[in-house]
Amino acid sequence: MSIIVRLQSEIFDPGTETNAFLKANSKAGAAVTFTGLVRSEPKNPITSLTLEHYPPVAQAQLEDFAQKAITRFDLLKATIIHRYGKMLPGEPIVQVMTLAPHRRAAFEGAEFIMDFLKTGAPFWKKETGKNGEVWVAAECRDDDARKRWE
Amino acid sequence: MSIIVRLQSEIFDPGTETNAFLKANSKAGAAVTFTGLVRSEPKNPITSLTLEHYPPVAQAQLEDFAQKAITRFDLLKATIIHRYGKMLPGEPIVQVMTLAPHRRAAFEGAEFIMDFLKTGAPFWKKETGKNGEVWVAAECRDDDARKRWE
Amino acid sequence: MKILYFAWLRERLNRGEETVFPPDSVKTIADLMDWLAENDEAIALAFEKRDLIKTALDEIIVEHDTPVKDAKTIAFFPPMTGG
Amino acid sequence: MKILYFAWLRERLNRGEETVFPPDSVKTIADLMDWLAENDEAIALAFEKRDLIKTALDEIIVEHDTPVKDAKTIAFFPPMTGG
Repeated sequence: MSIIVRLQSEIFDPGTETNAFLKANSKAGAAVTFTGLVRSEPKNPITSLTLEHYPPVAQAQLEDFAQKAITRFDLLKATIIHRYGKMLPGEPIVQVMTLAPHRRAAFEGAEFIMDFLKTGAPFWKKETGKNGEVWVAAECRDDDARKRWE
Repeated sequence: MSIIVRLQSEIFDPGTETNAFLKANSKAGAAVTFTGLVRSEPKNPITSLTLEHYPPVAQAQLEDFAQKAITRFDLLKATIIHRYGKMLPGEPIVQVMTLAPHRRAAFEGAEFIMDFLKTGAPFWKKETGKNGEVWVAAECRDDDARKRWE
Repeated sequence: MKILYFAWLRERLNRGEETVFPPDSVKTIADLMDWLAENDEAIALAFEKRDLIKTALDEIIVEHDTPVKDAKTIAFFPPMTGG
Repeated sequence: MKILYFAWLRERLNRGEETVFPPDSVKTIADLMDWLAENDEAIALAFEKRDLIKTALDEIIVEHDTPVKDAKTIAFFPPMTGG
Protein backbone atom coordinates (compact mmCIF):
# COMPACT_ATOMS: atom_id res chain seq x y z
CA MET A 1 0.00 0.00 0.00
CA SER A 2 1.61 3.24 -1.09
CA ILE A 3 -0.73 5.63 0.74
CA ILE A 4 -1.26 5.86 4.48
CA VAL A 5 -3.55 8.48 6.03
CA ARG A 6 -3.93 8.47 9.79
CA LEU A 7 -6.18 10.78 11.82
CA GLN A 8 -5.53 10.59 15.55
CA SER A 9 -5.87 12.59 18.75
CA GLU A 10 -2.75 11.03 20.30
CA ILE A 11 0.59 12.78 19.95
CA PHE A 12 3.04 11.09 17.57
CA ASP A 13 6.82 10.97 17.45
CA PRO A 14 8.10 12.66 14.26
CA GLY A 15 11.38 10.73 14.17
CA THR A 16 9.80 7.33 14.74
CA GLU A 17 7.31 8.04 11.95
CA THR A 18 10.11 9.14 9.63
CA ASN A 19 12.09 5.98 10.25
CA ALA A 20 9.05 3.75 9.72
CA PHE A 21 8.38 5.58 6.45
CA LEU A 22 11.98 5.19 5.24
CA LYS A 23 11.97 1.39 5.56
CA ALA A 24 13.82 -0.19 2.66
CA ASN A 25 12.79 0.72 -0.84
CA SER A 26 15.80 0.41 -3.11
CA LYS A 27 14.31 2.63 -5.84
CA ALA A 28 14.07 5.53 -3.41
CA GLY A 29 16.68 8.25 -3.54
CA ALA A 30 14.83 11.05 -1.79
CA ALA A 31 12.51 11.39 1.18
CA VAL A 32 10.89 14.57 2.45
CA THR A 33 9.23 14.91 5.85
CA PHE A 34 7.18 17.98 6.64
CA THR A 35 6.19 18.47 10.27
CA GLY A 36 3.72 21.17 11.29
CA LEU A 37 4.11 22.30 14.90
CA VAL A 38 1.89 24.16 17.35
CA ARG A 39 3.37 27.67 17.27
CA SER A 40 3.21 30.08 20.20
CA GLU A 41 4.80 33.40 19.43
CA PRO A 42 6.02 35.62 22.29
CA LYS A 43 3.78 38.51 21.21
CA ASN A 44 0.75 36.27 20.98
CA PRO A 45 1.34 33.27 23.24
CA ILE A 46 -1.16 30.45 23.32
CA THR A 47 -1.65 27.80 25.97
CA SER A 48 -3.20 25.22 23.68
CA LEU A 49 -4.56 24.58 20.21
CA THR A 50 -7.69 22.53 19.59
CA LEU A 51 -8.51 21.01 16.23
CA GLU A 52 -12.05 20.08 15.31
CA HIS A 53 -12.60 17.90 12.26
CA TYR A 54 -15.22 16.12 10.16
CA PRO A 55 -13.80 12.59 10.26
CA PRO A 56 -15.04 10.81 7.10
CA VAL A 57 -14.52 13.85 4.88
CA ALA A 58 -11.11 14.65 6.36
CA GLN A 59 -9.97 11.06 5.76
CA ALA A 60 -11.32 11.00 2.18
CA GLN A 61 -9.88 14.40 1.27
CA LEU A 62 -6.41 13.55 2.59
CA GLU A 63 -6.41 10.21 0.76
CA ASP A 64 -7.42 12.05 -2.40
CA PHE A 65 -4.61 14.62 -2.03
CA ALA A 66 -2.05 11.86 -1.37
CA GLN A 67 -3.24 9.91 -4.42
CA LYS A 68 -3.10 13.02 -6.63
CA ALA A 69 0.44 13.73 -5.43
CA ILE A 70 1.56 10.16 -6.14
CA THR A 71 0.15 10.29 -9.67
CA ARG A 72 1.34 13.79 -10.48
CA PHE A 73 4.90 13.49 -9.14
CA ASP A 74 5.42 9.75 -9.56
CA LEU A 75 6.03 9.20 -5.89
CA LEU A 76 6.86 5.76 -4.50
CA LYS A 77 4.70 6.44 -1.46
CA ALA A 78 3.10 9.10 0.68
CA THR A 79 1.97 9.18 4.30
CA ILE A 80 -0.13 11.80 6.08
CA ILE A 81 -0.63 11.86 9.85
CA HIS A 82 -3.00 14.55 11.13
CA ARG A 83 -4.05 15.09 14.72
CA TYR A 84 -7.29 16.45 16.11
CA GLY A 85 -8.33 17.46 19.61
CA LYS A 86 -6.23 19.45 22.06
CA MET A 87 -2.49 19.96 21.68
CA LEU A 88 0.22 22.05 23.32
CA PRO A 89 2.81 24.51 21.94
CA GLY A 90 5.75 22.69 20.36
CA GLU A 91 3.76 19.53 19.70
CA PRO A 92 3.41 18.18 16.15
CA ILE A 93 0.01 18.72 14.48
CA VAL A 94 0.62 17.14 11.11
CA GLN A 95 3.30 15.17 9.30
CA VAL A 96 3.46 14.63 5.55
CA MET A 97 6.08 12.27 4.11
CA THR A 98 6.93 11.54 0.49
CA LEU A 99 9.36 9.09 -1.09
CA ALA A 100 10.60 9.36 -4.69
CA PRO A 101 13.53 8.38 -6.90
CA HIS A 102 14.71 12.01 -7.03
CA ARG A 103 14.51 15.01 -4.72
CA ARG A 104 12.42 17.40 -6.82
CA ALA A 105 9.44 15.02 -6.89
CA ALA A 106 9.68 14.35 -3.16
CA PHE A 107 9.77 18.08 -2.35
CA GLU A 108 6.97 18.99 -4.74
CA GLY A 109 4.78 16.09 -3.63
CA ALA A 110 5.03 17.11 0.02
CA GLU A 111 4.36 20.79 -0.75
CA PHE A 112 1.42 19.89 -2.97
CA ILE A 113 -0.17 17.80 -0.22
CA MET A 114 0.37 20.51 2.40
CA ASP A 115 -1.04 23.24 0.15
CA PHE A 116 -4.23 21.25 -0.45
CA LEU A 117 -4.49 20.03 3.13
CA LYS A 118 -4.42 23.57 4.55
CA THR A 119 -7.65 24.72 2.94
CA GLY A 120 -9.14 21.57 1.46
CA ALA A 121 -9.60 19.18 4.35
CA PRO A 122 -12.23 19.81 7.06
CA PHE A 123 -10.13 20.76 10.08
CA TRP A 124 -10.65 23.92 12.13
CA LYS A 125 -8.17 25.37 14.58
CA LYS A 126 -9.06 27.12 17.81
CA GLU A 127 -6.35 28.81 19.86
CA THR A 128 -6.63 29.19 23.62
CA GLY A 129 -4.62 32.04 25.10
CA LYS A 130 -4.90 35.14 27.22
CA ASN A 131 -7.86 36.36 25.13
CA GLY A 132 -9.77 33.15 25.71
CA GLU A 133 -10.66 30.93 22.77
CA VAL A 134 -10.28 32.22 19.24
CA TRP A 135 -11.07 30.37 16.00
CA VAL A 136 -8.15 30.77 13.60
CA ALA A 137 -9.17 32.60 10.42
CA ALA A 138 -8.39 31.09 7.02
CA GLU A 139 -5.53 32.87 5.29
CA CYS A 140 -5.62 34.15 1.72
CA ARG A 141 -2.04 33.10 1.18
CA ASP A 142 -3.11 29.49 1.80
CA ASP A 143 -5.68 29.75 -0.99
CA ASP A 144 -3.00 31.25 -3.21
CA ALA A 145 -0.61 28.43 -2.35
CA ARG A 146 -3.20 25.92 -3.47
CA LYS A 147 -3.92 27.75 -6.72
CA ARG A 148 -0.33 27.58 -7.93
CA TRP A 149 -0.79 23.85 -8.68
CA GLU A 150 -3.69 24.45 -11.07
CA MET B 1 23.80 28.29 17.24
CA SER B 2 21.35 28.22 14.36
CA ILE B 3 23.57 26.34 11.87
CA ILE B 4 24.99 22.86 12.27
CA VAL B 5 27.02 21.18 9.53
CA ARG B 6 28.35 17.69 10.22
CA LEU B 7 30.53 15.64 7.88
CA GLN B 8 30.91 12.04 8.99
CA SER B 9 31.65 8.57 7.66
CA GLU B 10 29.41 6.88 10.25
CA ILE B 11 25.82 6.08 9.36
CA PHE B 12 23.21 8.29 11.10
CA ASP B 13 19.63 7.66 12.15
CA PRO B 14 17.26 10.01 10.24
CA GLY B 15 14.52 9.90 12.89
CA THR B 16 16.84 10.57 15.80
CA GLU B 17 18.35 13.52 13.93
CA THR B 18 14.88 14.88 13.12
CA ASN B 19 13.80 14.71 16.74
CA ALA B 20 16.99 16.39 17.96
CA PHE B 21 16.43 19.14 15.41
CA LEU B 22 12.79 19.68 16.43
CA LYS B 23 13.66 20.33 20.09
CA ALA B 24 11.48 23.12 21.44
CA ASN B 25 11.39 26.42 19.63
CA SER B 26 8.03 28.06 20.21
CA LYS B 27 8.30 30.34 17.15
CA ALA B 28 8.56 27.33 14.87
CA GLY B 29 5.50 26.23 12.94
CA ALA B 30 7.14 24.23 10.17
CA ALA B 31 10.02 21.78 9.87
CA VAL B 32 11.25 20.09 6.71
CA THR B 33 13.62 17.13 6.67
CA PHE B 34 15.15 15.99 3.40
CA THR B 35 16.92 12.63 3.44
CA GLY B 36 18.98 11.48 0.46
CA LEU B 37 19.29 7.69 0.22
CA VAL B 38 21.66 5.33 -1.60
CA ARG B 39 19.54 4.20 -4.56
CA SER B 40 19.97 0.84 -6.26
CA GLU B 41 17.60 0.41 -9.17
CA PRO B 42 16.73 -3.11 -10.37
CA LYS B 43 18.02 -2.40 -13.89
CA ASN B 44 21.29 -0.99 -12.59
CA PRO B 45 21.87 -2.47 -9.14
CA ILE B 46 24.83 -1.32 -7.10
CA THR B 47 26.49 -3.06 -4.18
CA SER B 48 27.88 0.10 -2.60
CA LEU B 49 28.42 3.81 -3.03
CA THR B 50 31.63 5.55 -2.02
CA LEU B 51 31.85 9.29 -1.48
CA GLU B 52 35.15 11.10 -1.69
CA HIS B 53 35.33 14.66 -0.38
CA TYR B 54 37.63 17.63 0.19
CA PRO B 55 37.00 18.17 3.91
CA PRO B 56 37.72 21.86 4.65
CA VAL B 57 36.08 23.08 1.45
CA ALA B 58 33.05 20.79 1.86
CA GLN B 59 32.54 22.05 5.41
CA ALA B 60 32.92 25.71 4.40
CA GLN B 61 30.63 25.40 1.37
CA LEU B 62 27.85 23.69 3.31
CA GLU B 63 28.06 26.28 6.09
CA ASP B 64 27.84 28.99 3.46
CA PHE B 65 24.77 27.42 1.82
CA ALA B 66 23.05 26.99 5.21
CA GLN B 67 23.79 30.61 6.12
CA LYS B 68 22.49 31.88 2.78
CA ALA B 69 19.28 29.85 3.24
CA ILE B 70 18.76 31.22 6.76
CA THR B 71 19.17 34.79 5.55
CA ARG B 72 17.14 34.43 2.38
CA PHE B 73 14.19 32.54 3.83
CA ASP B 74 14.33 33.81 7.41
CA LEU B 75 14.79 30.35 8.84
CA LEU B 76 15.02 29.74 12.58
CA LYS B 77 17.72 27.12 12.03
CA ALA B 78 19.26 24.74 9.54
CA THR B 79 21.23 21.52 9.92
CA ILE B 80 23.16 19.59 7.27
CA ILE B 81 24.57 16.11 7.85
CA HIS B 82 26.61 14.67 4.97
CA ARG B 83 28.40 11.35 4.94
CA TYR B 84 31.57 10.35 3.13
CA GLY B 85 33.24 6.95 2.61
CA LYS B 86 31.49 3.71 1.77
CA MET B 87 27.74 3.21 2.16
CA LEU B 88 25.18 0.57 1.21
CA PRO B 89 21.87 0.71 -0.73
CA GLY B 90 19.05 2.09 1.41
CA GLU B 91 21.41 3.94 3.75
CA PRO B 92 21.10 7.71 4.20
CA ILE B 93 23.77 9.83 2.50
CA VAL B 94 22.67 13.30 3.44
CA GLN B 95 20.05 14.98 5.61
CA VAL B 96 19.05 18.64 5.41
CA MET B 97 16.68 20.08 8.01
CA THR B 98 15.11 23.52 8.17
CA LEU B 99 12.89 25.16 10.77
CA ALA B 100 10.74 28.25 10.11
CA PRO B 101 7.61 30.02 11.31
CA HIS B 102 5.73 28.95 8.14
CA ARG B 103 5.91 26.04 5.73
CA ARG B 104 6.88 27.82 2.51
CA ALA B 105 10.15 29.09 3.99
CA ALA B 106 11.01 25.69 5.46
CA PHE B 107 10.39 23.94 2.11
CA GLU B 108 12.25 26.53 0.06
CA GLY B 109 15.17 26.65 2.47
CA ALA B 110 15.66 22.89 2.30
CA GLU B 111 15.36 22.81 -1.49
CA PHE B 112 17.77 25.73 -1.83
CA ILE B 113 20.39 24.00 0.32
CA MET B 114 20.01 20.70 -1.58
CA ASP B 115 20.24 22.41 -4.98
CA PHE B 116 23.48 24.13 -4.01
CA LEU B 117 24.89 21.12 -2.20
CA LYS B 118 24.49 18.85 -5.25
CA THR B 119 26.90 20.72 -7.49
CA GLY B 120 28.55 23.24 -5.19
CA ALA B 121 30.21 21.19 -2.46
CA PRO B 122 33.27 19.03 -3.15
CA PHE B 123 31.86 15.50 -2.90
CA TRP B 124 32.25 12.85 -5.59
CA LYS B 125 30.25 9.66 -5.84
CA LYS B 126 31.57 6.32 -7.06
CA GLU B 127 29.18 3.41 -7.56
CA THR B 128 30.32 -0.19 -7.22
CA GLY B 129 28.22 -2.72 -9.12
CA LYS B 130 28.43 -5.47 -11.69
CA ASN B 131 30.45 -3.20 -14.01
CA GLY B 132 33.03 -2.56 -11.34
CA GLU B 133 33.59 0.96 -10.06
CA VAL B 134 32.07 3.91 -11.92
CA TRP B 135 32.36 7.59 -11.03
CA VAL B 136 28.91 9.18 -11.15
CA ALA B 137 28.70 11.91 -13.80
CA ALA B 138 27.38 15.35 -12.89
CA GLU B 139 23.86 15.97 -14.20
CA CYS B 140 22.80 19.04 -16.15
CA ARG B 141 19.49 19.12 -14.33
CA ASP B 142 21.39 19.66 -11.09
CA ASP B 143 23.06 22.73 -12.56
CA ASP B 144 19.66 23.93 -13.74
CA ALA B 145 18.17 23.35 -10.29
CA ARG B 146 20.83 25.57 -8.80
CA LYS B 147 20.34 28.32 -11.37
CA ARG B 148 16.67 28.80 -10.57
CA TRP B 149 17.63 30.54 -7.30
CA GLU B 150 19.66 33.24 -9.06
CA MET C 1 -32.35 15.27 6.39
CA LYS C 2 -29.49 15.53 8.88
CA ILE C 3 -27.70 18.86 9.21
CA LEU C 4 -24.20 19.10 10.72
CA TYR C 5 -22.51 22.28 11.95
CA PHE C 6 -18.79 22.60 12.66
CA ALA C 7 -16.39 24.98 14.42
CA TRP C 8 -17.73 28.48 15.17
CA LEU C 9 -21.02 27.65 13.42
CA ARG C 10 -21.57 24.79 15.86
CA GLU C 11 -20.66 27.02 18.83
CA ARG C 12 -22.84 29.93 17.76
CA LEU C 13 -25.85 27.72 17.05
CA ASN C 14 -25.29 25.70 20.20
CA ARG C 15 -25.72 22.43 18.35
CA GLY C 16 -23.59 20.22 16.11
CA GLU C 17 -26.41 18.28 14.57
CA GLU C 18 -30.13 18.52 13.90
CA THR C 19 -32.72 16.84 11.71
CA VAL C 20 -34.87 18.99 9.43
CA PHE C 21 -37.65 18.38 6.91
CA PRO C 22 -37.40 21.05 4.21
CA PRO C 23 -40.32 21.57 1.81
CA ASP C 24 -40.10 20.49 -1.86
CA SER C 25 -39.37 24.07 -2.86
CA VAL C 26 -35.84 23.57 -1.42
CA LYS C 27 -33.93 22.36 -4.49
CA THR C 28 -30.32 23.32 -3.80
CA ILE C 29 -28.04 23.87 -0.84
CA ALA C 30 -28.50 27.62 -1.32
CA ASP C 31 -32.29 27.12 -1.06
CA LEU C 32 -31.74 25.05 2.07
CA MET C 33 -29.64 27.83 3.60
CA ASP C 34 -32.39 30.38 2.82
CA TRP C 35 -35.04 28.14 4.35
CA LEU C 36 -32.96 27.41 7.48
CA ALA C 37 -32.27 31.16 7.89
CA GLU C 38 -35.97 32.03 7.59
CA ASN C 39 -36.78 29.78 10.49
CA ASP C 40 -33.92 30.63 12.84
CA GLU C 41 -32.47 34.04 13.58
CA ALA C 42 -29.14 32.64 14.81
CA ILE C 43 -28.73 30.76 11.53
CA ALA C 44 -29.71 33.86 9.55
CA LEU C 45 -26.92 35.75 11.31
CA ALA C 46 -24.38 32.94 10.96
CA PHE C 47 -25.16 32.53 7.24
CA GLU C 48 -25.00 36.27 6.53
CA LYS C 49 -21.75 36.11 4.58
CA ARG C 50 -22.66 33.23 2.33
CA ASP C 51 -19.27 32.74 0.70
CA LEU C 52 -17.73 32.09 4.11
CA ILE C 53 -19.91 29.03 4.56
CA LYS C 54 -18.63 25.81 3.03
CA THR C 55 -20.76 22.74 2.58
CA ALA C 56 -20.59 18.98 2.18
CA LEU C 57 -23.39 16.80 0.85
CA ASP C 58 -23.28 13.18 1.95
CA GLU C 59 -19.62 13.57 2.88
CA ILE C 60 -18.53 15.20 -0.38
CA ILE C 61 -17.48 18.86 -0.40
CA VAL C 62 -19.74 20.70 -2.88
CA GLU C 63 -20.81 24.18 -4.01
CA HIS C 64 -23.99 25.94 -2.87
CA ASP C 65 -25.75 25.32 -6.19
CA THR C 66 -25.70 21.54 -5.73
CA PRO C 67 -29.18 19.88 -5.68
CA VAL C 68 -30.11 18.45 -2.29
CA LYS C 69 -32.64 15.85 -3.57
CA ASP C 70 -32.22 12.51 -1.70
CA ALA C 71 -29.37 13.88 0.40
CA LYS C 72 -29.02 12.23 3.80
CA THR C 73 -26.56 14.62 5.40
CA ILE C 74 -25.67 18.23 4.71
CA ALA C 75 -22.77 19.75 6.61
CA PHE C 76 -22.11 23.49 7.05
CA PHE C 77 -18.73 24.79 8.16
CA PRO C 78 -16.37 27.77 7.95
CA PRO C 79 -13.33 27.87 5.64
CA MET C 80 -10.99 25.07 6.62
CA THR C 81 -7.79 25.73 8.58
CA GLY C 82 -5.95 22.41 8.69
CA GLY C 83 -2.25 21.65 9.04
CA MET D 1 53.04 24.86 -4.11
CA LYS D 2 50.96 21.86 -3.13
CA ILE D 3 48.66 20.33 -5.75
CA LEU D 4 45.69 18.15 -4.79
CA TYR D 5 43.77 15.82 -7.11
CA PHE D 6 40.35 14.32 -6.33
CA ALA D 7 38.05 11.57 -7.62
CA TRP D 8 38.84 10.22 -11.10
CA LEU D 9 41.66 12.74 -11.51
CA ARG D 10 43.36 11.29 -8.45
CA GLU D 11 42.82 7.73 -9.70
CA ARG D 12 44.05 8.41 -13.25
CA LEU D 13 47.14 10.26 -12.07
CA ASN D 14 47.82 7.72 -9.37
CA ARG D 15 48.39 10.41 -6.76
CA GLY D 16 46.25 12.64 -4.58
CA GLU D 17 48.93 15.16 -3.80
CA GLU D 18 52.22 16.50 -5.09
CA THR D 19 54.46 19.51 -4.62
CA VAL D 20 55.50 21.53 -7.67
CA PHE D 21 57.62 24.64 -8.31
CA PRO D 22 56.15 26.45 -11.31
CA PRO D 23 58.21 29.19 -13.06
CA ASP D 24 57.28 32.89 -12.74
CA SER D 25 55.59 32.73 -16.14
CA VAL D 26 52.74 30.81 -14.48
CA LYS D 27 50.39 33.63 -13.47
CA THR D 28 46.94 32.00 -13.31
CA ILE D 29 45.43 28.61 -12.64
CA ALA D 30 44.99 28.18 -16.40
CA ASP D 31 48.75 28.82 -16.83
CA LEU D 32 49.46 26.29 -14.10
CA MET D 33 47.30 23.71 -15.89
CA ASP D 34 49.20 24.33 -19.15
CA TRP D 35 52.52 24.01 -17.39
CA LEU D 36 51.52 20.81 -15.53
CA ALA D 37 50.21 19.32 -18.81
CA GLU D 38 53.45 20.13 -20.65
CA ASN D 39 55.43 18.14 -18.14
CA ASP D 40 53.14 15.13 -17.71
CA GLU D 41 51.29 13.23 -20.43
CA ALA D 42 48.72 11.78 -18.00
CA ILE D 43 47.88 15.28 -16.79
CA ALA D 44 47.68 16.55 -20.38
CA LEU D 45 45.13 13.84 -21.11
CA ALA D 46 43.17 14.37 -17.88
CA PHE D 47 43.06 18.15 -18.44
CA GLU D 48 42.01 17.82 -22.09
CA LYS D 49 38.46 19.07 -21.50
CA ARG D 50 39.31 22.13 -19.48
CA ASP D 51 35.78 23.10 -18.49
CA LEU D 52 35.30 19.73 -16.79
CA ILE D 53 38.11 20.53 -14.36
CA LYS D 54 37.12 22.55 -11.31
CA THR D 55 39.65 24.20 -9.03
CA ALA D 56 40.11 25.51 -5.52
CA LEU D 57 42.86 27.89 -4.43
CA ASP D 58 43.76 27.77 -0.75
CA GLU D 59 40.45 26.07 -0.01
CA ILE D 60 38.25 28.50 -1.94
CA ILE D 61 36.54 27.36 -5.14
CA VAL D 62 37.69 29.66 -7.96
CA GLU D 63 37.71 30.06 -11.75
CA HIS D 64 40.68 29.18 -13.98
CA ASP D 65 41.63 32.81 -14.53
CA THR D 66 42.44 33.35 -10.85
CA PRO D 67 46.05 34.42 -10.14
CA VAL D 68 48.12 31.79 -8.34
CA LYS D 69 50.67 34.17 -6.79
CA ASP D 70 51.43 33.19 -3.16
CA ALA D 71 48.96 30.28 -3.27
CA LYS D 72 49.86 27.43 -0.93
CA THR D 73 47.45 24.79 -2.24
CA ILE D 74 45.72 24.33 -5.57
CA ALA D 75 43.13 21.54 -5.88
CA PHE D 76 41.90 20.05 -9.16
CA PHE D 77 38.72 17.99 -9.32
CA PRO D 78 35.83 16.93 -11.57
CA PRO D 79 32.34 18.49 -11.35
CA MET D 80 30.94 17.82 -7.90
CA THR D 81 28.29 15.16 -7.31
CA GLY D 82 27.22 15.52 -3.69
CA GLY D 83 23.99 14.66 -1.97
